[in-house]
Amino acid sequence: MNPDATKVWNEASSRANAAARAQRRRVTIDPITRLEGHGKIDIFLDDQGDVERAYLQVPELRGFEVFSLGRPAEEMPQITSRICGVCPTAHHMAATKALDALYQVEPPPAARKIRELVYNTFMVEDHALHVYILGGPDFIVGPQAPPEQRNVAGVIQKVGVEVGKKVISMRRRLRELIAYFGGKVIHPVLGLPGGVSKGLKPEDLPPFQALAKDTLEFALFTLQVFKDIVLKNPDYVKLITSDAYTHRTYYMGLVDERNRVNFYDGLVRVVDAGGKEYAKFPARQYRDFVAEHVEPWSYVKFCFLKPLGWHGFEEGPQSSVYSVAPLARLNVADGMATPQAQKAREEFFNTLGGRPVHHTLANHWARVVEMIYAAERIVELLNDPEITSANLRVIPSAKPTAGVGVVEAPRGTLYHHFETDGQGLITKANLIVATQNNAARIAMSVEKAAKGLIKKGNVSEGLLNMVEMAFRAYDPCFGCATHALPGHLPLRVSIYDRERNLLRQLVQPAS
Amino acid sequence: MSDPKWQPRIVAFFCNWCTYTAADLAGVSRLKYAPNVRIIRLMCSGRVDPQFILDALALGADGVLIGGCHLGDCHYAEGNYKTARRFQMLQRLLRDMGIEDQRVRLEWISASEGERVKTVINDMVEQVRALGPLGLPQHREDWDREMAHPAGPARQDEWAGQRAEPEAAHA
Amino acid sequence: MPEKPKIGFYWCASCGGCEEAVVDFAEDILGVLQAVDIVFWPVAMDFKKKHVEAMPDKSIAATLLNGAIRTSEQEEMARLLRRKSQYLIAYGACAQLGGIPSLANEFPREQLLRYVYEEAPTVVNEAKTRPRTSSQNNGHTMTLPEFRNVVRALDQVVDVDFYIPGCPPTPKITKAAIGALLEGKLPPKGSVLAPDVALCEQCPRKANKPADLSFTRFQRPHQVVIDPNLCLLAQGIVCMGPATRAGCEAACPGGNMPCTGCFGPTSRVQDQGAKILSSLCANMAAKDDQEIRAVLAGIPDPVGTFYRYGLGKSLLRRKANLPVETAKDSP
Amino acid sequence: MNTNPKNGAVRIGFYICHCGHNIAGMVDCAAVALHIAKLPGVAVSRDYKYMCSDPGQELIQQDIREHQLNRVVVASCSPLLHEHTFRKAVAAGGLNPFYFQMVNIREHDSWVHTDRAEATAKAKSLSHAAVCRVRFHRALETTRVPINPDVLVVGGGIAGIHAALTVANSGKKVFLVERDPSIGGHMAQFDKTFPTLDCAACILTPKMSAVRSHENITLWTYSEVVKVEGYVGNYKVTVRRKPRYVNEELCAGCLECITACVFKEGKFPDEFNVGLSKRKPVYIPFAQAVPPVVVIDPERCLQVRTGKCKKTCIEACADRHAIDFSQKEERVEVQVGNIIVATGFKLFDAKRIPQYGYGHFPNVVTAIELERLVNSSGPTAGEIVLRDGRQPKSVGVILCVGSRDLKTNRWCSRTCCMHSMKLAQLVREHTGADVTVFYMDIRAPGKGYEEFYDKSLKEGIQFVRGRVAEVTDWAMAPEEEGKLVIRVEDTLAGFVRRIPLDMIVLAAGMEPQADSQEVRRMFNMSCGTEGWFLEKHPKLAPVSTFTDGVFIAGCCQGPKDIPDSVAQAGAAAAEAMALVDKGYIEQEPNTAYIVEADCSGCKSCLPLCPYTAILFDDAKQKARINGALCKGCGTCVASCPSGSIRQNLFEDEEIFSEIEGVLAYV
Repeated sequence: MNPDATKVWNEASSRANAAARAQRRRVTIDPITRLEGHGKIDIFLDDQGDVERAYLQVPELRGFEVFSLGRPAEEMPQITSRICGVCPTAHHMAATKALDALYQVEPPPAARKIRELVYNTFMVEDHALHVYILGGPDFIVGPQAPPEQRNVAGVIQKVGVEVGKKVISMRRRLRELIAYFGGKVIHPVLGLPGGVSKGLKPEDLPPFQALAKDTLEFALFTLQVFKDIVLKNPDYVKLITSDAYTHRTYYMGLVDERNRVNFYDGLVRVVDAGGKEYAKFPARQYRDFVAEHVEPWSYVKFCFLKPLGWHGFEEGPQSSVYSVAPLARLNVADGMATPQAQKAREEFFNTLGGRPVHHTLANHWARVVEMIYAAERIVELLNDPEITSANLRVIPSAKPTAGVGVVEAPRGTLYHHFETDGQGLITKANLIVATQNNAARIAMSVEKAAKGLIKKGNVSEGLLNMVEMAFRAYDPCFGCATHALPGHLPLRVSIYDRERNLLRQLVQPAS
Repeated sequence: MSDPKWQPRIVAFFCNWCTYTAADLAGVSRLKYAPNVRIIRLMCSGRVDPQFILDALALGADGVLIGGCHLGDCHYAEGNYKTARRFQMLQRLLRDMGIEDQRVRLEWISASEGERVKTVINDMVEQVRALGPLGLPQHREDWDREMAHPAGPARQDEWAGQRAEPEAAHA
Repeated sequence: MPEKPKIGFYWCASCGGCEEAVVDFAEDILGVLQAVDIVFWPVAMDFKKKHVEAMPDKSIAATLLNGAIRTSEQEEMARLLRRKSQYLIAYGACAQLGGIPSLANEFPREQLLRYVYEEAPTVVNEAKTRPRTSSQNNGHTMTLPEFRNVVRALDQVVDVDFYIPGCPPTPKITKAAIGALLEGKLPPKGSVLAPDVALCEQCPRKANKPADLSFTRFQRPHQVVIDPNLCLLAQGIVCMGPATRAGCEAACPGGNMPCTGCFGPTSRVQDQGAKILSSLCANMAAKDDQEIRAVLAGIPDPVGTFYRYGLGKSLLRRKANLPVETAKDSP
Repeated sequence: MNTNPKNGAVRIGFYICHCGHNIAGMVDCAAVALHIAKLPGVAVSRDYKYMCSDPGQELIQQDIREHQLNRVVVASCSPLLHEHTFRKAVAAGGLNPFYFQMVNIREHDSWVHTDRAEATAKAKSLSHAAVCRVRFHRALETTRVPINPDVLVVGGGIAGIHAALTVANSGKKVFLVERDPSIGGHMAQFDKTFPTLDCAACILTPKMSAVRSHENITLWTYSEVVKVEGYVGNYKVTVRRKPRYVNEELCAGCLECITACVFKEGKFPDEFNVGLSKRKPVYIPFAQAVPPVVVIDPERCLQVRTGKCKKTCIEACADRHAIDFSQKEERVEVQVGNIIVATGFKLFDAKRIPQYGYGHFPNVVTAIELERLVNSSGPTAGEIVLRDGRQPKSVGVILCVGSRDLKTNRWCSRTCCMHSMKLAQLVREHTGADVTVFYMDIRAPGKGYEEFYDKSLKEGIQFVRGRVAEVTDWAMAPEEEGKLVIRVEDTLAGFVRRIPLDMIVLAAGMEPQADSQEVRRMFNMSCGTEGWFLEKHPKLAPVSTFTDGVFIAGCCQGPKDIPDSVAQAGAAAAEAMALVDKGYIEQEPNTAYIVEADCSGCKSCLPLCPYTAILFDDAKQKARINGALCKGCGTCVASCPSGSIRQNLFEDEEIFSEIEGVLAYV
C-alpha cells in the first residue's frame, strides 16, 4: 500500500473512530437551537472527555456610545439607562455624576442625599431580586435539586409563601420610593447636572421612614435566612470554599474617605490577590487603570488592569484580571460604614478565613451584607432633617468639556465618560459597565468550574448547574456588558467533543 | 443609481391665494418650464404639515417645493410665518437625516409673479437633477434585503400602488 | 372549566425593562397567572424553541414581544412567534417604534463597530480584532449572530395585531390590555392599546398652561430651575406631551421633567417628530430668519429630541445616505 | 375592494377636457383617460372636447344617473376658474357638489410644457392623484353668512364718486372716505376732457354735489382708512379723521376767515394748482370743493403750531363759530359688507428724468401744470404764459415721460397720448403757438379717439416720432438763442434733429400711489411688484380681488382714462350690490373642526388663529372651533401635535393620498 493511500486511510479511520466515540458519548437531551440574547458557554472536551477549553460568549451589541453622538449631554442619564432595564438606576446615576463632572457642579447637599437615598433603595431591591429569585435557588433550594424546583417557586416552597409575598411587597414598596423621585422606576428621570429634578415633600416623609424601618428588618431577616439555610449546611460551605470556585485575582470597588464600602461615591480602590492596595484613584483617572481587551468570539469586551497589560484569562501573580461586584467591594474595603453591616462583614471574613476572600460563591453572602448596609443607609438618610430641603439644584455655568462618573452598580463598578462641545453636545462617549469588569474572571470561573467538575465526559444535570453557578454568582448582566439586550441573559451551555460534535446543551434561564 | 431615464420628481405645495394663482398666471402667460413638478393646492402654506413633506420624500419625491405668499402678505395674516419657522427646523432635521438642503425649498411667490414660478421651478429641477435621485423607496428595499424575508412596500395602498403598464408610462 | 388561554412573552433588542414592567405587576402577577397560562418567558423560565415549533400554528392566544429587531435570530423568532400566535402584540416602545436603539439608524454599522472595538478610549487592540460571525480559536470554531445594519420595529418585519406603548409600558395599561384580551373586547386590528389622545389630557400641569403660548426661547432642562406645577412648555422646556399618546399618567412630568415621547403618537399621526416640530415652531414668536434661527438653537438635537423612541418607525426611518454593508462584512 | 371605510363602495367618473386644442394640443387626453380607467373605483373615464360646455356638463349628469357615480373628477383648467361650474353640474346630477375634485392640466400643464410625452405623463399623475383623493371626499354643506348692506368706498376721485353714487342710488348706505380735504381727485384739476373737449368741472361738479347731498352717502373727507377687520359681508373698518379745525356743519364756505387770516398774502404752494399759486394756512382747496368748507393746514397755521395767533379767523367767523381749534384727530368705526377701493394713482415725478430738465429749466412744465394754466379758474386765469410772462410761440410736448421706459416704468399710461393732443389743441386755441408732439407711437384706441388724432393733425400740430434724447438751453445756432432745444432722433426722417422751443410740456405717466403696498395689505389684496392692485381674473373678474367683498375701480388697478374708470366704478358697484341684494354669501366649507374626543386640550392651537375662531371650553377642557369665524387656512390643522384638528376639503388623508397619487405614477 503506498504511503499516500496509507495517509488517507489513517485519517479516514481516525475520523470514523472519533465519530463512533462521539456517538457513544453523546448524552441525549434535546438540543436547543440558539435562543436570541442568550449568553453561551461552549465547553470543548479533549479525547479523554476532560474539559480542554470553555468559552463564555455574549452575542449582542447596540453601540450606545455611537448613537449618543450629537445628543445633548443632559439627556444621557435617560438615554443610557436604556442600556439595562434591570439596573437603569445605576446607569442613570453614573451618567448624572458624569454630568456633574462635565459641568463642574456640586449638587446641593439635599440633592446629593436624595440621589444616595434613591440609589441605596435601588441596591436593596435589586440585591433582593438576586438573592431570592436569581441566585437564591442555587443555595436555598440546593445546587443538586432537580431543575424544575430550582426556581422562584422552589424558593417559595422552601422559605414559605409568606416570605415570598414579603419579598414581592418589599420590592414593590422600595420601587415605589424610586418612582416617587424618579417619575418612573424603570428609567427614572430625576438626574440633572448639579442636582435632582424633584425633592421630598415633608408630608410624604413618614410613610417612607416606615418603609426604611421595614427595609432594615427585611435585610436582617434575609441574612438570617442565608445563615440558616446556607451556613448551617456544611456541604454548602464546603462548596463555597472549594477550589473549583476560587480565583486569586485583583479586586476593584468604590470606597469612601475612610476606605469603607460606598455605592454612590468615593475613590476607586484596587487590591491585589493578597489584599494589598494596588491603586486608588478618582473616576476621572479610570483610563490609566482600566483597559478593554477584544476577543473575536464574543461581543463583550474583557477589562483588565491597564498598567499590567493583557495576559490572557489567567489568575495568580502574572494576571491583570480583576473582579468587581459584592465580593470585590467587601475585599477592597476596610469596613462597612454602618454598624449592623459592619457586624455582618466581620462574621463574613471570619468565617471565610479573612480578607481577601477569593471564593466566587461568597458573592451571595457579600450581597446580603451589602443589603444590610444599604438598608441602614436608607434609615440614616430618611432621618436626616435635610432630606426634605427644597434646595435641589445648582445651575451649571461652566463651559462643558469632559466628565467621568462612577458608581457601584449591584453588579460592580460602572463608569460613564462623556466629552462634549461647548454647547454640551456629546462628541465622545465611553461606558465601562459592571459585568465587563467581571467578564474575564467570569469566563475563567466558568472554565475552572467546568474543568473541575466535568471529568471523562461525565456530564450530569447537577454538574452543569454547578458550572452555571460559577457565573451566576456574579449576577452577570450581559445587557450591560454589551450595552446590549437584554437585562439578564439566560445562558446556553453546549458541550462539544474534539471534533466539535455537540454532546449536549443546557439552558440556564435568567431573571 | 445612474438610470439614464431618471427624471427628478418634485412635489409642490402651493397656497391657493398667491403661489397657485401665480402658477395659473404662468400658464395664462404661456411661460414654459420643466415638467417635473406636481403641484398640490392648499389654502395656505400654513397648512403644509411637515408630515406631508416627509411623506412625499419617503414615497419617492426627489424634492419638495413649498410656495406661499410673501411675508406680510399672507391671505390669512400670518400663516406663512408659521411655515417659515417650521421650514428652518425641518431643514436642520433633514440635514441630520442625510437629505440635502436643496431638496426641500420654500419660496414666497405672489399671485402676480408667474415669471418667478417658472424660474424657481426650472432652477430647482436643475439643482435636484445635479444632486441625483433621493430614492428613499429604493433605499428602503436595499435596507430590507438584509432580512430573511424582506418586508413589502412601506404602505400597501392598492389605489396609489397602481402603476400603469410601462408602455403607457411614457406614451 | 375551559383551559386557560396561552400567553407568551419574548424579547428582542430590548433592555429588559419591559420584563421588569411585567415583574412590577408585583402581587397582581398572581392574579394574571390564575387567568392565563404563560407558555414561555425566557427571562423567567427555560424554554426551547423546538417546543414552540412543535406547537400547532395559532395555538398561543397572544405573544407579547418586546424589543426592536436587529439580528437574524430576532427576525427568525419574530416570524416563528407570529406563526404560532393568534395575536402578536408589540410590547413597548422598541417593538412598536424601534425605540431608543433605533437612534442607531442615524449611524452606519461600521462606525459603531469601529468605535466600540478599536477607537473607544479604553480599548487596547493593536491587532484590530473584531468579533466575527465565525472565528477560529485554537482549533475551536466559534460563531456569533449577525449584526444588522438597520434597527427595525416589529411590524417592519412581521404582521402585528396590537401595540402596547411605553418605555416601558406601565403595569396599568398592560393589565388593561391583557384584560381586554381575556374578555375578547379587543379594538380593531392594528390598534394601540392605550388612550388615543395626547398626554396633556392626563397631565396635572394642564390647568397651568397659558392659552396664549408663544415661545420666545427654548431652554434645556439643566439650564433652569423647573417649576413643579407650571406647564413645562410654558417654561420654554420642550415637552413631547402634546404629541404623545396618553397612558403613563404623565409620569415624567410627575418627576418634574418633560415628557420625551415614549408612548408614541396618536392614531391620527404618522410621524410624531414632524408633528411636535410643526406645533412648536408654529407657536414661536420670532418672525425674521435670524431671530427664528436663534430661538431654534435652543433645540440642538431635533432627531434625538423629536424621535427619541421612534426613529425606526418615522417616515424617514434611517439616515438617507447610509450604506448597507452586506452580510459577508463582519460580523 | 374599491371601498373606503368612510364612504362605502366608491364609483368614480373621470373626465378629461380637450379644451379645444388648449389641452389636447399638448396632452394625449385619450391616453390619460385610458390610464385612469384602469384605476380601482373608476366606473367611467372619458375625454371630451369642452367639459365646461352644456353638453359637457350634461355628460357628467347623465353618467351620475346611469352609472351610479358617487365621485366625479374633471381634469381641465384651473379650479379657480371652473371648480364652481363643475360642482354645480355635479349637484345638478343629484350628487353632493363636494364629491368632486378638479385637476388643473391646462394652466399647470399643457400651457407650460413643450414635450407632449412629458405633459401627458404629468396629466396622468395629477389625475391619478385626484382619483386617489376624491374617494375620501365627504358630503358637505355650504354655510350662509348674512351680508351687511352698507358699502365702503375708498377714494373720492371720479371712480369713487361714481361707485358711491351708483350704490347709493340703489338705496344702500355708502361711506365715502377721501384722504384730501375735498373729493374730485385728478379730474377736478382738468380743464377740458378728451375727446369731446367738454369742461371737466361742468360734468364733475354736479356729481360731486350729488354726493354731498345724497341721503345715503356719508362723506368723510380729510380722512383715511387705518384698519380693516372681518370678512366679506361683515367688515369692521376703522377710519382716521384728521382735524380740519373747522366744523363742517357750521362752515358756510363764505371764505371770510381766509380774507381775515393774519397772513395777508397766500404764502404756501397751492396743492390744487400744483404749486403754481400760493395759498394761506386757512384755505379752500378749490372753488367747487366738496364739502365747500375751508380747512386749516396744521403745518402752516400759527395757532395750531405755536398757539400764539390773534385768531382773526375766529373773529371773522364770529356769527357761526365754525372755526374750532380744539378739534382732535378722531377714529370712527363702521360696519360694512363690501368695500370698493378706488384710491387712484400718482403722477410720475418728471425730475426722475434729469435730461428733460424739469425743475431746472423754468419753462419745462408737466401736463398737469399746463392743465392748470389753461384753466380759466387757474393761477393765470387761463393765460398760457412762460415764467417771464411772455406768451410761448412754440411749444413741444414730450410723450411717454415715465412710461414705456425700461429705466423708469415699463407700462403704457394709456392717457398721455390723448391728454397731450388735447393740450396741444388747447394751446393752439389759446395762443396760436406752434405745437410739436414728440411721440413713440400714438395710441388712440377709444371711441372718437382716432378722430381726435386726425383733428389734431388737421389743426397743424406737428408730430415727431422718436424718443427725445435731451432738453438743453445750449444754443448751437442763432435761432436757438434764448430757447430750449430738444435733441431727438426723428425715426421717420432718420436723422437727429435739434428743435428750439419756448415751452416744453412733459406728459408724465401714471404710477401707483406711494402707499399702495400698505393699502393693499390693509384690504388684503394682491398686487404686482409695480404696485397696481390685482384683479381676480384679468378678463372675467376685472373688478374683483382675491378677497371676497373687496372690489377695485379706477386707476388703482392700472392706468386708464375717465370713461374706463367710470365704467369700472359702475361694475364694482354692481358686483357689490349683487352680493348685498343676495343678502348672504355661501362660505366654502373648508373650515377646520375638532373631534372632541380626540382633543387633549393642550391649547397649542389657541394662539394660532388670526380670526380667534378657536375657543377653549373650560368645562370640557377641550378646544373647539367656531365654524362661522374659521376662514379655512388650515394652519391649526397642520400644527395640532396630536392630529386632532381636521379640515373639510383638506383632510389629512385626502392630502396624503394626493401625495401618494402624484408619486405613484412614474
